[in-house]
Amino acid sequence: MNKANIIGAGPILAILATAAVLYALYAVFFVAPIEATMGFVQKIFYFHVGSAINMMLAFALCGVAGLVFLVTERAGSRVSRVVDAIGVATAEVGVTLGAIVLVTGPLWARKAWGTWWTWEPRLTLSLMIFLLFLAYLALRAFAGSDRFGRGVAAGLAVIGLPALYFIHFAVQRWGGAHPQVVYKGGLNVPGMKLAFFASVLAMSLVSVALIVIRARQELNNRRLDDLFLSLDAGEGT
Amino acid sequence: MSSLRHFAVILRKDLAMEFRTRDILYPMALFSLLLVVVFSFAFLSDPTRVRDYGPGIIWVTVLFASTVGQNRLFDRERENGCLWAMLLTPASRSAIFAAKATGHFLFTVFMELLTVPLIILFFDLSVPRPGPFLGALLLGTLGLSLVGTLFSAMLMNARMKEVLLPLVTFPLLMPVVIAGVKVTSLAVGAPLAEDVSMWLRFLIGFDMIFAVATLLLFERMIRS
Amino acid sequence: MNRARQLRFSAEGLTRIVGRRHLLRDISFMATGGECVALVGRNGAGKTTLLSLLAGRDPPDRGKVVLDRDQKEVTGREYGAVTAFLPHDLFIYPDLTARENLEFFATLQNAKDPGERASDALEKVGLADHADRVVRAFSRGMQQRVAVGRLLSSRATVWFMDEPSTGLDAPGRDWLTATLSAHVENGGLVFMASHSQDEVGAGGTRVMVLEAGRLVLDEPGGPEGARRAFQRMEGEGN
Amino acid sequence: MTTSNRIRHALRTVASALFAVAVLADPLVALAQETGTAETWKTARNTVQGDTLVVAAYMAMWFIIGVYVLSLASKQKVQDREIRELEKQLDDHSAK
Repeated sequence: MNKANIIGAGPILAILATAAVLYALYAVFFVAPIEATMGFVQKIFYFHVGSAINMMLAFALCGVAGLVFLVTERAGSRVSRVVDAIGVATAEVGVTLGAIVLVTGPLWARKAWGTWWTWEPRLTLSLMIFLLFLAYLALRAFAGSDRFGRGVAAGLAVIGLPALYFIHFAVQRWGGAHPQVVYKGGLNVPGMKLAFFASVLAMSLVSVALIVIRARQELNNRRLDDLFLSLDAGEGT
Repeated sequence: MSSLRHFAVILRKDLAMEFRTRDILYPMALFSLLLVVVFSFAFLSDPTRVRDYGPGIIWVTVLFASTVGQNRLFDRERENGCLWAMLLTPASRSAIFAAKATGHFLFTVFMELLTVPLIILFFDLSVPRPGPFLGALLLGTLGLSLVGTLFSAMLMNARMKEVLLPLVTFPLLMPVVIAGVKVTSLAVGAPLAEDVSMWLRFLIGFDMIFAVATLLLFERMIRS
Repeated sequence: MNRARQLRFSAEGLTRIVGRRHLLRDISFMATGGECVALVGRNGAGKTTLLSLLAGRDPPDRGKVVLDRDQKEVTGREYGAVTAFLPHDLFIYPDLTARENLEFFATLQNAKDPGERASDALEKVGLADHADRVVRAFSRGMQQRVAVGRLLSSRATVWFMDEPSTGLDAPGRDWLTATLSAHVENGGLVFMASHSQDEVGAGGTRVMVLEAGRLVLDEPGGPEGARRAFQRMEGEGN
Repeated sequence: MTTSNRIRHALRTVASALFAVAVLADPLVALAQETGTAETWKTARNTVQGDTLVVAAYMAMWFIIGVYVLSLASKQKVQDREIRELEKQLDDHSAK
C-alpha cells in the first residue's frame, strides 16, 4: 500500500495538533486574563467555539464530498473513493466535535444564563448538525455498505446543506422576534484574542488530523477489498 | 408531454391500489387519532393554557402520521421489485418520484382532514384566520412529503427502515415544523406579534428548494 | 412492425463485484436480432446477475452493454423502451388486476393504445377470463402468465427472461416456447435463463454455460447443443 | 487478543487516565490559578462553581476525543487482522 499518497500525513499532523493544543491550553489558562463578568468559567468558551467552528466546517466538507461522490459517474474511480472516505471521516469527526460542543455548551450556559440547556440559536443549530451527522453514520451502517448505501448517505449530506440554511433561519426566529442577548465573549483584550485564535487553530489541527487518519484508514479498507478481490479473481482461472 | 401522462398513470395506479387495500390510509388515520387522544389526556389536565398546546399538537400529529405513511409508501414497490419495473421503462424518474410524493401528500392531507378538526374540537381552538392556518398545513405537508418520499424510496430495502427514516428526516424537517407551529399559533389568534407572511414565505421557499433538491437526488441516488 | 430492423447487442468485459467476490468475470459476447440465447448454469453461477446487468437493473462494475438498432446506439430511457425484463420477482403489482397491470406498464412504455394491447396480450397468455381479478389471488403459474403478458404488451424487441417457465403447466410451457420462437423469427432477441434441458433444446437457437461467473461455453443451441451444455454443467459438478 | 479482553484493556486504560486526571486536576487548577495574574485569579476563586465547570468541560472534551481515538485504534486493529488474513491467503495461494 503506497504510503506516499496525499493522505499519508496522518502522524505528522497528529504531533502538530498535540503541540498546538498544549500551546492553546497554555494561552487559555495562563495568558488570557479572567473575563470580568463571567469569571473563570469563561475559559470554557475558547475550546467550545473552536469545536463548533470546526464542526460546521466538517459539515460543509461532508456535504461537498457527498456532492462530488454523487456526481462522479464511475463506481470504483479514485475520485469517488477519496471523497467517500472524506465523507465518512468528516462525519465521524463531526459527531465527535458535536458531542464536545453539546457538552461544553450547557456547562458554559449554566453560568452564563443559569440553566443547563437553552434553545439559544447557536446551540440548537449545533444539536441539529449533530443529529444530521448521526443520521449520516446510521445510514452508512444500515442502508447497505455497498455503493448504493454510500450514495444514500452522500445524498443526506448534500441535502443537509440547504437544510442547514433553513434550520439556521428558523432557529434564529424561533426564540421570538427578540433574539436573546447573546454573549459575544468580548475578545477585546489581546491576551484573550491570542487564546481564542490559539484554541480555534488547535481544534482545527486536531480535527484535520483525525479526519486525515480516518480517511486514510477508509481508503486502506478499499485497498484491502481490491486485494481480496484479486485473490478471488485468481481462483476463477 | 409523455412524462405528464406517466405521472398521471402512476398516481392513478397508487390511488387505485390504496382505495382497494387502504394499507397506508388506515395506519395513518388510526395512529393520528390515537395520538390526538393521548395528547388530550396528557395536556387537558391544565385547562387554562390548553390553547397554547393546540398548534404544537397539530404539527406533532401531522409529522408522526406522515412518517407512518412514508414507512409504508414504497412497500408495494418493494413487493415483486416493482420500483425497478417502473425504472426500466421509458418513464422519467422525476415522473415516478413526483407521482409517489403527490400520493403521499394526498394521503397525509386526507389524514389531516380527520384529525385536525378533532384537535380543534378537543382543545377548543378558535381559528380566526383560517387562510394562514390551511396555508401552513398544506405547504408544510408538501415539505414533509418531498423529503419523506425521497428517503422512503432510498431506504425501501434497508434493514432498520422504521428507525432510520425518522432519524434521517426529522432534523431536515425541523424547520417545517417550526414554521408550521408559528403560523398555526398566529392563525389560532395567539398574541404573538410576528408577521405571518414571513413564515409562509419561508415554507414556500423550503418547498421550492427541496422540490428541486429531492428530484435531482432521487435521480442520482437510485443509480449510484 | 419495427422488428425487421437490424439489431446488434454486445456485452464487453462485463464484471460484477459484490463485497469481495466476483459474481461475473469479464463476460463478452455479441448477439443479433433473430437469436434466442439460453443461459445455463448451476445455482450461483451468475445467470440472474448477468440478466439484471443486461436489463440495466444493476450497473456493471467494469465493462458495458451496447445495443445498436440500425447502427444507432440505444441508450438511456430509450433502452427501456426497446428492452423488457421478466425477473424472478415478476415485476407486477399483486394489488392490481391483471388488466390494470398490463395497461399500466403499457402506458409507461408510451403505448398509444394500452387498453387494446393489454387485452390482446391477456388473450394470448390465456388469462382473458381472469383479466379483472386481482393478481394476488392468482396461482404462481397464472402470475407467471401475467408477467409474460407484460412483456408481450411492452412490444419490446429484446427480452430478458429469468426462468420464464417457472410454475407453468405443460400446455403453458409449449405455448411459451412457441411464443419465443415466433418473437425470434420476427427479428426479436431473447436472453433466457433456464434449468430445463428440453426447454433449451426446443427454444434456444444458442446456448451459453456460466460457471462461477465465467462464460465457459457459447455454442449454437438445438437439442444437441442443449445436451452438451447440460452435460458440461453437470460434468463440472463431480 | 480476543475482543473481550481488548475491551477490558481499553476500559482499564481509560479508567486509569481518568483517575490520573482527577488526582492531578486540583493541583493543576491551583497551579493555573496561582501562576496567572494573581489578583484577577483571586476574584475568580469566589465563583464557587467556576473551576468545577471548567474542569468538567475540559475533561469531558478530552474524554470524548479519547473515546474517538480509541474507536479509531480498534478499527485499526480490525484492519490489521484483515491484513494478516490476506497475507495468509496470499501464502496459501502462492503455495498452491
